[in-house]
Amino acid sequence: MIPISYYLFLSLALFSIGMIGVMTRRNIIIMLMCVELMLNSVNLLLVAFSKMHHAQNLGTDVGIDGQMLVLFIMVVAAAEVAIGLSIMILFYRKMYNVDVKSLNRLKH
Amino acid sequence: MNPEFWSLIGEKAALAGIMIGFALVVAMYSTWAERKVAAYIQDRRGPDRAGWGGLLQPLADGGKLFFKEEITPRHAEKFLFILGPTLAMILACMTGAVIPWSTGFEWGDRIIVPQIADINVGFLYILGVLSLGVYGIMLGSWASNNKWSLMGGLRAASQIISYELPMGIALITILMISGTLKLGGIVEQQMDGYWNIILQPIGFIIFLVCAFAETNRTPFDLPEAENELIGGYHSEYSSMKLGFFLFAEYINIFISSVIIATIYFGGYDIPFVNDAKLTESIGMNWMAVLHFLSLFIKACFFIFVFMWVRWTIPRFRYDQLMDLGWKKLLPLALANMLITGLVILWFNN
Amino acid sequence: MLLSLLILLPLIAGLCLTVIKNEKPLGFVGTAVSIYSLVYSIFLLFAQTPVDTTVLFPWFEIGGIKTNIALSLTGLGGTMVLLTNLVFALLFLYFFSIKKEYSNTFYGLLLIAYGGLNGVFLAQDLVLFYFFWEIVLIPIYFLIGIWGSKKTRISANTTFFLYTILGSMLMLGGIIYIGFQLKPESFLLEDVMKVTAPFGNLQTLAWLFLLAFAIKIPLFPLHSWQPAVYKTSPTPVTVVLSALMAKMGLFAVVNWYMNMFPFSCEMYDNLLYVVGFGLVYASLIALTSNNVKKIIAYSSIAHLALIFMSLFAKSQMGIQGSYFQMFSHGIVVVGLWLSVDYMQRRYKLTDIKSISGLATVDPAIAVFFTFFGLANVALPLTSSFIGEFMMLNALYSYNPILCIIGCSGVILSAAYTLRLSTAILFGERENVSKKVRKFPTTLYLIFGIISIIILVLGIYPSILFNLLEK
Amino acid sequence: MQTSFDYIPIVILFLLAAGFVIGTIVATHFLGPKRSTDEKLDNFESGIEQIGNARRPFSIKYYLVAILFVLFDVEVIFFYPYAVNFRELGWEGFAAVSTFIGLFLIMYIYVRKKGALDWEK
Amino acid sequence: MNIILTSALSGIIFMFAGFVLKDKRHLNLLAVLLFVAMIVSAVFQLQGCEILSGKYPNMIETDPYRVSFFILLSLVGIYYTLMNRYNFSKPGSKVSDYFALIFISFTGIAVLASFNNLLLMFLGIEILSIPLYALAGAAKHKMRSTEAAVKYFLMGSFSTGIMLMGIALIYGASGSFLMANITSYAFDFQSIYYLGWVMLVLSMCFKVSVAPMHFWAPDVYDGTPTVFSSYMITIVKGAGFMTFLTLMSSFKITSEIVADNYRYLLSFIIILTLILGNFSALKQKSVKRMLAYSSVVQAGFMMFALFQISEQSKYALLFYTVSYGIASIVLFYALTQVKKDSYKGFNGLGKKSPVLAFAVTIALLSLSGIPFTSGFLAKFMILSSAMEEPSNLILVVAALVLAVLSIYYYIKVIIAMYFRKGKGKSIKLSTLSSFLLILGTILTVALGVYPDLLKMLLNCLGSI
Repeated sequence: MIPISYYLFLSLALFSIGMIGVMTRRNIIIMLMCVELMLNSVNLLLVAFSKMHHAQNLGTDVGIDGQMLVLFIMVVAAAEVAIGLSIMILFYRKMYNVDVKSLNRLKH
Repeated sequence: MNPEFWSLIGEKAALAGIMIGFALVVAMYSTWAERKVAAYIQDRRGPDRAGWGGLLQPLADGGKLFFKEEITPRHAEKFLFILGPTLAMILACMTGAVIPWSTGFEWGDRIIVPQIADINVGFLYILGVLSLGVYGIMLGSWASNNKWSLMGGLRAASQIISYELPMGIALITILMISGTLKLGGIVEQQMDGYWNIILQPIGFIIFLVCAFAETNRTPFDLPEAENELIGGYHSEYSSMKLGFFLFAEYINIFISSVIIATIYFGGYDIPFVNDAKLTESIGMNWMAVLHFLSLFIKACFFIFVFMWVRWTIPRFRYDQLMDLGWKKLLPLALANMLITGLVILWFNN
Repeated sequence: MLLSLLILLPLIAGLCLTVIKNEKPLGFVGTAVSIYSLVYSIFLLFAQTPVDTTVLFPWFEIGGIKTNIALSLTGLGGTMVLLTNLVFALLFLYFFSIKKEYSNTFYGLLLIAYGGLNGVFLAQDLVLFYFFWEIVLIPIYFLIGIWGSKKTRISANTTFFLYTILGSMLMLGGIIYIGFQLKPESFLLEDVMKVTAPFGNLQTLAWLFLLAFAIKIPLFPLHSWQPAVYKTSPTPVTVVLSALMAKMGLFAVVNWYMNMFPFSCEMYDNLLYVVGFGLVYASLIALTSNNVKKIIAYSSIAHLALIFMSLFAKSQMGIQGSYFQMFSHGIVVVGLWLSVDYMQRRYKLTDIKSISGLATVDPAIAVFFTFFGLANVALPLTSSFIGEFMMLNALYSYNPILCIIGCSGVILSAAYTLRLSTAILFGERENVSKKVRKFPTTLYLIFGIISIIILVLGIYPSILFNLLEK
Repeated sequence: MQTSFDYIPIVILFLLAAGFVIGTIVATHFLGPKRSTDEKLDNFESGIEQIGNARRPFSIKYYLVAILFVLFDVEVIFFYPYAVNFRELGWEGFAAVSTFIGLFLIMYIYVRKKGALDWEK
Repeated sequence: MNIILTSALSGIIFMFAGFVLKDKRHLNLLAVLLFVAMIVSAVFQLQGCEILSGKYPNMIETDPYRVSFFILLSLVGIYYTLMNRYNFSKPGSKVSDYFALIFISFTGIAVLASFNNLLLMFLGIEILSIPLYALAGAAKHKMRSTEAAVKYFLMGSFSTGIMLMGIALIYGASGSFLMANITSYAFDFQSIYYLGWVMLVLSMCFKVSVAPMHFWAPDVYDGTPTVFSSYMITIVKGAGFMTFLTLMSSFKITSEIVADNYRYLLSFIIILTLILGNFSALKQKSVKRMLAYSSVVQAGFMMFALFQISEQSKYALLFYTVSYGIASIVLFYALTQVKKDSYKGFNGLGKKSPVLAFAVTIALLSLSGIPFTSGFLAKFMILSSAMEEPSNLILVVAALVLAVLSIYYYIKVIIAMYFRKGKGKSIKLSTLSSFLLILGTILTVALGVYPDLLKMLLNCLGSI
């Protein structure tokens, strides 16, 4: 049994990578992928926690909902990706790039 | 645990090696068979120079591919250009990992089941690896920096993902019947009762059509439609890289056939025979061989069907292809699933 | 119930006038409403039926603290209501005769401010008081912004608005603190007093309120918005500002601040010096300034500072004097502003040097203006004299230095008022046509009334003291 | 332990397959002749000079199909857990999934009516 | 469940309405009808007539407060729809789709109004925000709109990630998504628990555009087509705060130190929001952008409700949302009527369209918090709810002083409308528009004079 803290640190590390990626990268696609990384690190953590809680209360339903949330996160992530990509295509077709530096029309 | 563990590893490695080799051989001879079938259908002879009936032709082809010059176009993205066919081939080899080839046989004091990985999500594994296959094509086509390739890649991608939906839904009905995601379980359930083809004719048809689309076979071979797109996604490829694309296609055909046989035609089940009694009379190992042969014969039949169709039905237009996938198969699959659910519940209660 | 009429009548009339199109001038509505209210309030005040002098309804409830619609027409509040009605009546009368070109919106907004002012003086509930306190500001803001003098109206107006809003916001913070930290039964004055009185350390709170009121009065360091606004605003607004809105601040100090924080009277000696300094400072500016409106504005600052000082002089006489002076200053200032407005209109008076020798051309205005000027200086027989005398007296017994400051203010006041009237009325005739022009009859009436009130109160102040006693 | 062990064979298979494929690629790299010319290294464009870059924006339909796939596929994922437990859940579960399929169908009809699935328009 | 079902059905109806109804007026009418249907169903739910009640006990519950909140948001929605009825076709021609998106996001609000489970809260927030990403980019031919959509989407999904991490950590510590269990769990993993809360609070700050996570808001509200930024600023923000409040009410304060830290965190957020929002709004030249910043400021005020979550603060938040909603809708409507978004665009509006100018004035006064408008009482209530704690006095006073700054930029609009001369023809409003503007004004003033009207309305809804 791998201790929960390993999962915790792994997923926090992944999460931080994603977060830093969103904040520092300039390519919108990569930012989107970093967001996905964040979501998936959460999925990992949720599954780990769910397993942990289940192991603590064997024979009950405890811990099931963690995995349920994972499924929901996947759906939501898909929906977000769908809308995000649509927006990005819209953007790309106007600007011919996907650089956040081009997002400067609303600056004052 | 250690010695046991390593021996298990060794066993699985051997199985994997055998499977890859077997798949390659089958794929090679599929090319030969393809040409023979084509010739037969078109009232020609087909290859007949190399070896008896041209049996050595595939080896000659393979050798040719091996020794050809390797060309990487100047504008290509080198790494991805190589990664494309590599990925396609690796994934093609990996699809078969969860297929139960036959019942177990005795080897010394242990029983070996000829199935590389009996994971409890076998179904999803197949779907997942199949859909990964599109990456190889996409990467290769994009990396070539050739307009035809790109077109071919795009077509391949949207075609494969479009047909994956009805395929997935068609498979769900099987799941409802069998209640397990393990392929082994599905086969066992069919051994006791009816084959799924009887319970799920519509699902079978959907799956078959989708399998054609997923393997980019005629009538859905638009990604490589040579009179429109030259060679489609592999226009720029040569040497063994081209070979890998071709091999991958044939391996995919083989594996698809095996999967169709497994899911809808009872897998390694021998029809009209009580397996348990037969096992008692001829022993486990012989039974395994019989089972394997049964599965292989079924698979060969479907490989033949693949070729048969290729030389019978003309190629679709792209919009027709998409219409078929999205507008016909998808609702059909959904309806099939609902009705199946209803019927099963009705009879259960 | 009847009291709310004093607020509602002008408010409703004002709202109606504001939205009516400008084709027909309807200024007479304002006149009618104000005269009616005046008569009505006099009736209420002197009829002495105690039933009618308080109103109490539950209003709404926030977090268990009730607010009420509580109005009361007693004491200083009653007097101030009388003053408000009087001033507005005079104002509307004046415009009825002199200037009719203002649009209905102008009168409407003025009436809204009127209702609000009445509300401020009547409200006995802290939240209600705050409501009216703010609502006065809005119409005044629009009046200055739309009808003020071209050049400065936006900047001066913005400063004025933000300054006063800042004060209000501080007060709001205080109200919230009192209401929801100290948790009185309701926001009624008596309940609020009960809660805040026993608490020792309420200095922050007291400061919040004091700042709000000081900005409105305005007291010395916070006065900077005032002269510019007085200069910019159209005369009726200036009248309202100086005669009534400044009194709002003082009234709030008396009615709310001193009641809620009785301890605070003891700790503001230093503050009073600052205010006193402001008094002298304002007077000196008035003395050196040439702009007529500016002189009157600064004189107003000085007088109000004196009133504020004597309020904190901790003697009954000082407080009474302040009350009296609040009323009297209101009346006198109306006279001053109206006569300045008259001269401005007819003789293009802007500067102290722009015209002179007016006395020979228009003796009537000369007489009235001189009289108002003298009243402003607090000459005996005028009402201001009673007030100032009492205040200085009280200041002397409290702190002689403050008294000296106050006296210097009075002396300086005499200086600049005399300088003003001398320069305008007497001397060589300049920029004034020789033709003698007829002084309008209505103005005789208006200035006459003002003068009579000043005189009567100067001779027989008990009328007002009796009112204040109630 | 047990479940994670199930996947080790797949890793082995992957390693074998990858080894084989990479080995072959490397081998053919050395085996084949190398006589590259300028024309040979150009992209094939039906015999004429290459015009422009191939990687340009292409028809929006492909994107649309991809996005629709992502959405529908994720919905299909939800059927799998249901299908596995389908007998235990009985009629109630069926009703719930029917609702879900109903929503799925509604989206499908919407997309179809919007013309997103019409390749030629 | 009623509200979730009806709002989802409304969304679906609108998806297909576009194929049937070609006339935009009919679409508007349909929207109003569906809003009414939603309100009716919500009232039934308040009465206890609930479809499928008890089927999902661990997921949703009927919280009278939040259902009432939902009703009020729907009412504001009706007002919004009617007010903007000609504006929906401005960003593009797909009016029915816009409505569908709006109603689907209302489904999110409905979910948020009935969750008692973090899982469902997450879903609700996503259902609420995903349609908004699309709405932000609705004006496809305008680069500004696309840019807003990109920004909104990126930042929104980023905050979703943070929120999920927070939820996961809380789940890890408490072993449940149920709000009730989270409040009363065995205290094993304290650090993880509080880390999760901080992340959750941060992401909620993001969703309601409060500093330090507000940076996206001005750009997005500015770039989004005005009709939709009006929706986002009013109704969506209200729903966000409703969620925030519900969420924080299950925050477990175990010790004095935690309570202090909670207060410091909130104070920090509020002060930062007010300062950044106000000072940025001051230097804007465009009214739309100014309003965007001012919405950040208003959100800062709304945060005061979180200090002491009680009946009072809940009601205060409700009141604030309604009054702020009405005022903002009027203002954004005015933005669509004037030619330019800048202050100059408002020049002389008092002459050009007295009704509009009057309504805008009252709306601005309401936002400034001047008495006799509902905005004042909203501020009063929300600040007073935070006043239980004596040390908040400084915070309250600071907020009020900063509110003076906000008045400065609000009155700049008034100055432009009344004190400056403008060019151009007068603006003609239809009778219904004028009526609605007047209605908004009357509502603002009525709520400002007699705030118990809202309470009476709620009581009525609860006791039919």
